[in-house]
Amino acid sequence: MAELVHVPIDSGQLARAAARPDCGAIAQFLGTTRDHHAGRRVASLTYEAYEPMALAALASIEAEAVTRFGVASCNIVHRLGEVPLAESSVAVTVASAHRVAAFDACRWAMDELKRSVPIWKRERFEDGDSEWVEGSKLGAGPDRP
Amino acid sequence: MAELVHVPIDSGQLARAAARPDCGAIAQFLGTTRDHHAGRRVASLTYEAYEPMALAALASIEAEAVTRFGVASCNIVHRLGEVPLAESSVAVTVASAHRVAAFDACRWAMDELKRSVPIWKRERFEDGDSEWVEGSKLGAGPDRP
Amino acid sequence: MNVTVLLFAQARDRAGRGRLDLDLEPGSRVSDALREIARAHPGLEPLWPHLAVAVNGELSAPDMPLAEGAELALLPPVSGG
Amino acid sequence: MNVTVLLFAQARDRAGRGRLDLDLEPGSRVSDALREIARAHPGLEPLWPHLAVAVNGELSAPDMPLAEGAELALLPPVSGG
Repeated sequence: MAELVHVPIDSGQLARAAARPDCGAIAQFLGTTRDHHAGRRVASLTYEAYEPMALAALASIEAEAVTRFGVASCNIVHRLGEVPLAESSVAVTVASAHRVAAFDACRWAMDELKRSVPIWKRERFEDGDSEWVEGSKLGAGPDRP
Repeated sequence: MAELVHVPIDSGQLARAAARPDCGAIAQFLGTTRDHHAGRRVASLTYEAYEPMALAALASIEAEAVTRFGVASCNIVHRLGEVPLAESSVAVTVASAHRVAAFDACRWAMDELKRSVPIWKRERFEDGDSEWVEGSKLGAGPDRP
Repeated sequence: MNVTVLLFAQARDRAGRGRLDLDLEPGSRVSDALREIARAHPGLEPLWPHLAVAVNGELSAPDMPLAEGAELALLPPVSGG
Repeated sequence: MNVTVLLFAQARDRAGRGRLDLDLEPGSRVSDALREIARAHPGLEPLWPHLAVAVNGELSAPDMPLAEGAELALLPPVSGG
């Protein structure tokens, strides 16, 4: 089940939870925070979400990954708040009988997450500045009021 | 660095070891032992290797993954001996600046591993029988003597 | 008719707050709420073309009617992951 | 000339042992060693078409000359992962 957490993500625990005796493959993706972006040095990153809507969107990606790729399970955990450099901001864990479907579903879920879940990332640069990362517009937007 | 181990694989530790502040993506694949194969119930699995040659083959896959896909690192750990059901027999961990290369390299390394590394899997079935799993012939074989 | 507005990320920064309470005419639609918000918070101006709007957690079109107690959210382009 | 032979998986099962020590004529090649092994272990018969052979950890062709102390390995189709 999709989760938003404010503590470090334990990817090993997520893999153990996904393991099933009828499955031969677990594909896991971890998005980790980077120390540079567009040529600038990043000091730290902070994530925020519209939590109820983000959870529903993540759950819907999990469910669609299962039906679309025929995998056994898909689990998404996103961290919120400040995430120190090189730690995981997101983990997508897919269990499947076979590895091709596991990879395909994991990759698709990550693409969907970036496109359709109300979560925002703010980078604080070493020069003290901070900026929201340019993202993807959700669905169809409102007309200019 | 490639490893052959006789203890459970700690995938979380491998992911933490792969994390780098200049990378945004870790793709990890875990091969887990399955309770069925070709319609029969499997009770347990055992792996053996020609260890020095297997280590060299794994190291060569790691190195080629890095050059071929431009990822930051590729690490492969394979477990030997008996592996209880639903535990990991192999972990491939790839760190990269971006996620597409991480996924591609991880998948390629796993395909190569199955094709070119002298490791063998024996399934013991619930009916007491056991069998070496049919595999891939390494390189070009010898003529019939 | 009371409507709560939640603002996230750049929208919150530009408005200077993460939550607004609007008192709208009965029968108001999403577009009426947005016009109110734009009037009260001109700093949002450059962001409007990039915003998505959700009502009670679902993406919504401007002509959607609002009900008493609705939760409207201004959602800048997303960048999770 | 002494050559060690390692047998893995089905090859070990069929030969009944994981290691053989061969004493070959000087100048022997991989194919000479394989002929010796096949003579001593007829149980390997059905497996030969499927075996790869390594010498000192490298896949080798049948006409490769062997040196004193070489380690030859009989490698059935691999199934790691």
